[in-house]
Amino acid sequence: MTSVSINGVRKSYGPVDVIHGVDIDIEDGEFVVLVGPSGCGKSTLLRMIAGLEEISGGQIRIGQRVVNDVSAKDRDIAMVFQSYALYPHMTVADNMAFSLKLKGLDKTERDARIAKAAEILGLTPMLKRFPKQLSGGQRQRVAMGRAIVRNPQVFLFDEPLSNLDAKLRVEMRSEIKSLQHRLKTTMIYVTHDQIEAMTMADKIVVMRDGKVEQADTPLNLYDKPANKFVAAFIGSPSMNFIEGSVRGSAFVSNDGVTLPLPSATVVSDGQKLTYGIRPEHLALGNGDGIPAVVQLVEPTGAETMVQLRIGSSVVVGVFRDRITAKEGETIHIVPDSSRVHLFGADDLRLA
Amino acid sequence: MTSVSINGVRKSYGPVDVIHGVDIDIEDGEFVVLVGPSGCGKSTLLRMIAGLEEISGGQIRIGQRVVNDVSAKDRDIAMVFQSYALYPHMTVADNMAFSLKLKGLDKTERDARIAKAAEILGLTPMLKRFPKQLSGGQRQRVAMGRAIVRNPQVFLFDEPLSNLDAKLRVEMRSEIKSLQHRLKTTMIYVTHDQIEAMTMADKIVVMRDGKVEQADTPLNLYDKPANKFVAAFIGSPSMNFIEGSVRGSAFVSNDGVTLPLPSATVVSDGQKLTYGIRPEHLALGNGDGIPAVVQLVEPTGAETMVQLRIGSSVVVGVFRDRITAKEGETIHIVPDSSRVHLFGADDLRLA
Amino acid sequence: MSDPLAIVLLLIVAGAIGIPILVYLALGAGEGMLSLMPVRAGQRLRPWVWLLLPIALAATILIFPVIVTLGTSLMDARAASYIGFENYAWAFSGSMLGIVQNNIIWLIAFPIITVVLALAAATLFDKVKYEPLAMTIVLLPTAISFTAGSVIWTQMYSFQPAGTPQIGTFNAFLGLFGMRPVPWLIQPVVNNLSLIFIAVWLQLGIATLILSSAIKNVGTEMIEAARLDGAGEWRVFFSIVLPNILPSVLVVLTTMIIAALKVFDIVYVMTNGNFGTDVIANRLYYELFAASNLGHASAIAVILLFSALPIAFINIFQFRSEARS
Amino acid sequence: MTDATVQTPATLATTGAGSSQGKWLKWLVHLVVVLFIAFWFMPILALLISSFRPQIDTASSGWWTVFARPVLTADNYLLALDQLRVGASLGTSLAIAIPSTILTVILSMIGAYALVRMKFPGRTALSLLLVALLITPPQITLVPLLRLYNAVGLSGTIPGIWLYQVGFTLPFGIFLLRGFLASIPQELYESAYLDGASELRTFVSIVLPLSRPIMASLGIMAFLWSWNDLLIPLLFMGGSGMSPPITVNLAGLVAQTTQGQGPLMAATFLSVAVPILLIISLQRYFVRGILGGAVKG
Amino acid sequence: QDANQYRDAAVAEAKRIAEGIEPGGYVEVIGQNSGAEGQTLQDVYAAFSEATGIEVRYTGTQDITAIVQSRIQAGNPPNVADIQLGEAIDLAENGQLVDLTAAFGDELTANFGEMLLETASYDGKVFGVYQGMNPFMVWYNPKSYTGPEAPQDWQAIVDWTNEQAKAGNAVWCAAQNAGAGSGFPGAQIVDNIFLKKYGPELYAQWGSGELPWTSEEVKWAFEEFGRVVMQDSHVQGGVIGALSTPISTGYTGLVTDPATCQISLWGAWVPGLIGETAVPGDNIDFFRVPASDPAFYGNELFQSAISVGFTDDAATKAFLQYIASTPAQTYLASLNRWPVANQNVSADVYPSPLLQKIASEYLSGDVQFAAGPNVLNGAATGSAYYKAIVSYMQNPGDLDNILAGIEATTE
Ligand SMILES: Nc1ncnc2c1ncn2[C@@H]1O[C@H](COP(=O)(O)OP(=O)(O)OP(=O)(O)O)[C@@H](O)[C@H]1O
Ligand SMILES: Nc1ncnc2c1ncn2[C@@H]1O[C@H](COP(=O)(O)OP(=O)(O)OP(=O)(O)O)[C@@H](O)[C@H]1O
Ligand SMILES: [Mg+2]
Ligand SMILES: [Mg+2]
Repeated sequence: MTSVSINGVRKSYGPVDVIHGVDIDIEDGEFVVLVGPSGCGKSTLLRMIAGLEEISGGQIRIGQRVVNDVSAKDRDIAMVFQSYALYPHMTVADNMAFSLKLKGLDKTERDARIAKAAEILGLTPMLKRFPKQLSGGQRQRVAMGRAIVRNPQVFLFDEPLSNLDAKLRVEMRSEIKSLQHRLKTTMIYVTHDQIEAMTMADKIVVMRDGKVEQADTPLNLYDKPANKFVAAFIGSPSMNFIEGSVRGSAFVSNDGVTLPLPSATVVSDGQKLTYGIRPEHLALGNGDGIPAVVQLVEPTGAETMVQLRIGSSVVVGVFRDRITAKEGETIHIVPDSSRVHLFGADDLRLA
Repeated sequence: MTSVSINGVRKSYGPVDVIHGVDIDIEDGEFVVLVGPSGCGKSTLLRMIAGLEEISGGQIRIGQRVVNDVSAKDRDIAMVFQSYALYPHMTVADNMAFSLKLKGLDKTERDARIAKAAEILGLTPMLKRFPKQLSGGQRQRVAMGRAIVRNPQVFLFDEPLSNLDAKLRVEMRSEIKSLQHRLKTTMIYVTHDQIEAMTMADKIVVMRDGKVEQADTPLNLYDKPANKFVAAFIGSPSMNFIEGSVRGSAFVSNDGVTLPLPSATVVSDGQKLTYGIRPEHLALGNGDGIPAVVQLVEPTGAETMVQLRIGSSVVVGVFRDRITAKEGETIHIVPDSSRVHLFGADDLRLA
Repeated sequence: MSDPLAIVLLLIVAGAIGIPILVYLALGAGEGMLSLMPVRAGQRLRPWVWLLLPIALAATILIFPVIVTLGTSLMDARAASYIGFENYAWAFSGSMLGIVQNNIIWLIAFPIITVVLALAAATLFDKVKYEPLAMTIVLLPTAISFTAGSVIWTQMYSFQPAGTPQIGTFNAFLGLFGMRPVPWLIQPVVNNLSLIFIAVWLQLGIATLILSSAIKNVGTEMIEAARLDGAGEWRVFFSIVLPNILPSVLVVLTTMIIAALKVFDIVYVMTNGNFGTDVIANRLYYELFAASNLGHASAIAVILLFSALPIAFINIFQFRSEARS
Repeated sequence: MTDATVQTPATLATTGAGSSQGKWLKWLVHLVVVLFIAFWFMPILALLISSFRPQIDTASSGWWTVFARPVLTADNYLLALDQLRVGASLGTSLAIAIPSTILTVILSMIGAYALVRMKFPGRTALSLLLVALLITPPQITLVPLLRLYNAVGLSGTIPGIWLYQVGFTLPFGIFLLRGFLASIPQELYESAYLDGASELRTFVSIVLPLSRPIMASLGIMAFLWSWNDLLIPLLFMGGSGMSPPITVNLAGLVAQTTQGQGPLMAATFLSVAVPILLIISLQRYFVRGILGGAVKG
Repeated sequence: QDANQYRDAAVAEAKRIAEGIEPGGYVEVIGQNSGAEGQTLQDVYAAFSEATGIEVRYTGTQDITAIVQSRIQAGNPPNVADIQLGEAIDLAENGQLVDLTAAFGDELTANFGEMLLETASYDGKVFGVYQGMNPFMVWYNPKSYTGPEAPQDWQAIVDWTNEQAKAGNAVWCAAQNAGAGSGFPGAQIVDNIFLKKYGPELYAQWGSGELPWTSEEVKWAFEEFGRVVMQDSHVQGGVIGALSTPISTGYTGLVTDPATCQISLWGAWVPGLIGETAVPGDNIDFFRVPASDPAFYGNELFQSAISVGFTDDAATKAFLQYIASTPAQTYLASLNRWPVANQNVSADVYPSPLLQKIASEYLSGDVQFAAGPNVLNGAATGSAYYKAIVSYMQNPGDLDNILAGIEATTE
């Protein structure tokens, strides 16, 4: 009923094309996360779905209805703006109450819903304040609250948690998920947080320069990125790429380092390839493995990120262990060959 | 020379006290990261350092000089605002050029610096645009650019990367670090990103409700959090806490689950304690270990977060492995007893 | 011809470029001086450095005459001897009362009509592509001098008895529907409203201009958020746009209330207060220039000044609340 | 020019209001606007048409009859051009109005900026006084100021008129601008300070450009008031060798008894030409959302 | 060519008058005439400047009262102003005007009629001179006029008016709407009615305040105005129409085809108001105002501003002397604007036959000018008078109150 389907949608600002034909199908009750580099058109796409931006080409359907010509207020969509867009002349409570008043809900019902949302968002002591009197994260939570008090057909979230601390973010994440379980509302969610994307999404859509690069379940994206761009984009730190070619059953990088290939690869000898291995799939070897020169060690507490030079390529490894090696020392690493990705000259992943 | 020292600084907005006496000492060239829950007063503190907010009490010194009465423009501080605060009537290039013009730099020098910053920030194609024609992340990068083209005594960053994607953020992070290495400028940096905090900081200051809870190096904070709050705040997902008491050489939770204690703990039998263990320090047991009921499995690609019930407590574990267990199944986990934290009834960490 | 032209050019250059540069330099010098002082002292003095010129100018052009007027309001017709509050006693008696009544009609009708129309115009114009044209047209009356305005409106309101061809536009229009012509400027009540309408015609442009620039400054995203919240155009206007431009509405309202209090030209030129349309400022003019009674005129002026105080206080509330938030 | 064209945003109504109901509404808006401006323009149209009609027709039939029987003549314009002495009078008018306008805008900005941005004891009192001064009837200022001007030798000079007009409009100007300045996000001032801008520099580089729409409004108003002011130039120019301003000549045409009103109407249109040019040329400053993209919140 | 000759004479006269006065400097003159009329005056003044080297800075404005009053109060009056006689008398009373007696010598008596001189003097001292001089008359359109030919008896007009009214023709054009001056045409009709019923003495007493506004005589004049002119069936547009019609277009009805009225009693400027459609002798002509009392048929009232000097300096006096002189006024007459006041100007000088006719009928022969409220009222009373006309037209029944109201302003 409230599926959203986007067909060949394009958008240009004057001469600048920012969306070049996007197709996405979102099922009723699905949780879709949009990711992509800054400026790739995520907010623009959300705004077009919401009806705030004229569609330069293509079609957007919500449920059965083509909504290209339906005005924003009739689409029954709640959106959290990246820039919050709070009503500065209303208190926090009034900001949240506004849409409810318009729906004609009575005061008791409104107050109950607002109290509930404020509770979830930790805004209860601030209900009487004006947006100006809030911190950045508090404002963002008000923007969030304004959306969740409603009961819309579709939720659009544009980086709704970007200004929250990690702890709060984890809480909010599970609140949003439980909201979605409860209401079964279709949600489209833009985020830059990998964990958010991976844990919340039913489907992640990876965009780049106004085009969809891949749309799939989180784990499929992680495990089988369609191309180098997606492979690099999903996962942080990014996947390491090493250029080289196949020599027999192993991969030899351009500067002569030999790396293991997954067992069941169908590649022809001599083929030019890009070898991709995620930082978390490098293990420390006990003397064996590939020698790598330590360039930078960054402990994050739980893990340690190490920048290494293998031949002339720089790769990053993330290890659970505390690395004590200093800059310039050589350590040995072992790539998990079952987790290696290979990309052809056209950047596409080899099946 | 450009050390910053904050002594007993307080701030109230009318009747609302938001900073209740903060002391922080920042050495020349130090990189200090401020973290704390949303609304704890980080932005306010930065604004006081910058001279934008009247100081209700206490003293701020930059270098040798008490700056309580020095106006913002004479402090030679660059700040990236949480809300960007771009000049809407200037192009991106002009936004960055403004401070340089005020310094009297000539056009060639200005253009060079702007080109450099734009290059780093990926803004080169947008130099001629106005802020309203940019995406959220692009705006944030302009705000960043405005700060880095200058060569101030102190940098203040208020969540400068919150709207950037993971990949870009990693790049920016290393740019900021190399900037700091090059310029040796004192930097105070607010972030909600744990990795950012851990990898960039010389010192992390954890704030809560307008007070400093702990200030130490990243690893010390991670390894030896002064209290439960800091322990929970640093690290994501948060540390797991289980209430219970000491029985002999082991810890027994309130609902009777026995957990191992670190070898060299000085606790008295029967003492009421909180047992803290980080999610990443739980390992899967091969049949042995503590039985735990799976409640929720969230794969993030690199790792899998699992919500588990041990007795009546809910704990989270983060495992490198893909967990295939379904909700309701029981698995066995092994806490790394060398990484266990114990907190007394006063929430302070036991030495 | 070249000589006066040179003078004109010189004056324009001196006034429009020279003086602003001097003002800038003076401010710069002031700021320079402030920067030599201790910060606190500088901060205390700074407002006065900035306000020096505006205050000096207002003091000379407005405050000084007002003080003189306060004095002469206690003196006789020729400002020769002190007579206490006699002029005020006169002002609150007899013929002045009917006049005050008219001002009250102005005071109620004029600001309300103007603000409502201006809000409507500013909002609607904002939605059409030919806004510049529309704006120019509502501003045109302001550009037409009053003298010419009187000619126009005499034409519009012109009246011929029923049965004869009407030259006046409004009466001719009424005639189309078989209605009797109305002596717009003569029939009591109607005539006050007719005069008020002229004032609305003249001032609407300015009110619309102010409100329009305020409306344009209301954040687009905030309005979009309201639309998503399900607000229709009316609701967006009343709940989002209006509260956000309230300061400007207050500015317009205040300006119009004050204009209603001191309305003069229209009444003077159109009816000179005949047919029961007299207003305070017209009486002031009469006392000052026709009757040469400086005392009476000054008393009227002082009463006008005091009548503006409540409006001033309302504005202060607004300023305060702006400062707070 | 460039920035205005780049910034021209979609008008609000066009976004997303495309449903059949929306279309209907859109047409309604057009209808209302067109009817409204037609009605507002009608008196001027009447004047315009009358200015091309012979006096005898104007006196005996309504202006609209021209559509049925178009008898038009440019005589009125020839007469008016002859009598207005457009050249010299226009010069005087401009010499009065241009500096008055610019000075009014600048000094109002300075005053408003200080009142909005600086906190000092007496601020409230000053604001109160400001509004109260708005009501000062111009008539009572004439004699005291003439005296003052005589004493200091300003009478009969154009700068004296600037002084008067600027001083008289200043309270309104400050009053109008302060509301706008209060709406500029605080953070913009702050980033300017941090960038090392002095108060003055912030004012010039940030506040002035951001206030362009409202300054243009004030400018238009100040110009129109100055342009149409009769009494002040007449009174304060006394004895000056310059031609009277064009509007004084224009007003004179109404009074004269030998030509009827035709030339007056023609002259009106001639004298409105300059203000219209001004209004049109300042229109481009009226853009939506000058503050757009500045801050989030 | 003729004009040049008159101009030369004026220049010569100015030279003569200004002998011994140093050239340079200027005389500031504020007058009521602007536009083409102001230009005409300035042409005459230019001759003075040419001869003497003294610049004349002339400004014409409707706001003259406010300006002159303000500048006097501010102690900065212009050198010369053309103001209403009543106002001038008030100023003379206050000693603010320059005494011109000595400057003029007996030239004045030679140039101006007795009445004019008398009104321009206060306390035996001459304080001003007249330039233009407008008498009043009954205007009609020879093509459509159906009334008695140049009647001398007011009653003839009254009877004819009534007769025409019965036939459904309103014969009068009497528009009164002149904005701030609304009602003044009516006031001048009342003045005419009064003068031609009660004679110049009583008329002068009325003007000087000796005869109260509440007197029977004044009341009668108002009522006669109401009876004869301001009846819905007598005046074009009815009373309300007359009140709302602007004077600038209100007299065109005389010459339109078909004409909408037949006569109007007003000043010499009526053809000018009508504009170029009025062709003197063809569709517009006049006869003198008939009298209720035949004894006073020869008395006429006039309308004129008076030029007064505020500064006691040679240039000012020379200028005033110049504008009063016969050559200057002859030159002014030759410019064909309006009748001039100097009685030595020959009627032939006027190019227009209409002005010639006015000049010869009024400025020579048996006409005696009389001064009453029309010229003697001060600003306050004058303004009250005009307003009273308007009120009376609306509420004829309220006449006593209305007259008492004017009387109150004379104190
Ligand atoms: N004008 C004000 N009046 C009252 N309280 C205010 C005002 N401005 C801020 N506060 C409160 O001060 C506290 C500190 O705000 P601050 O902006 O410093 O928080 P923060 O640590 O930066 O939070 P965030 O991470 O959400 O940006 C908040 O609780 C906020 O609500
Ligand atoms: N008014 C405009 N004129 C021209 N280009 C614009 C305009 N608005 C946005 N853009 C461009 O469109 C592109 C897409 O913007 P959008 O806001 O959708 O990006 P985004 O994916 O949301 O990025 P972010 O993650 O940084 O918020 C950007 O490159 C931006 O610069
Ligand atoms: Mg975005
Ligand atoms: Mg903050």
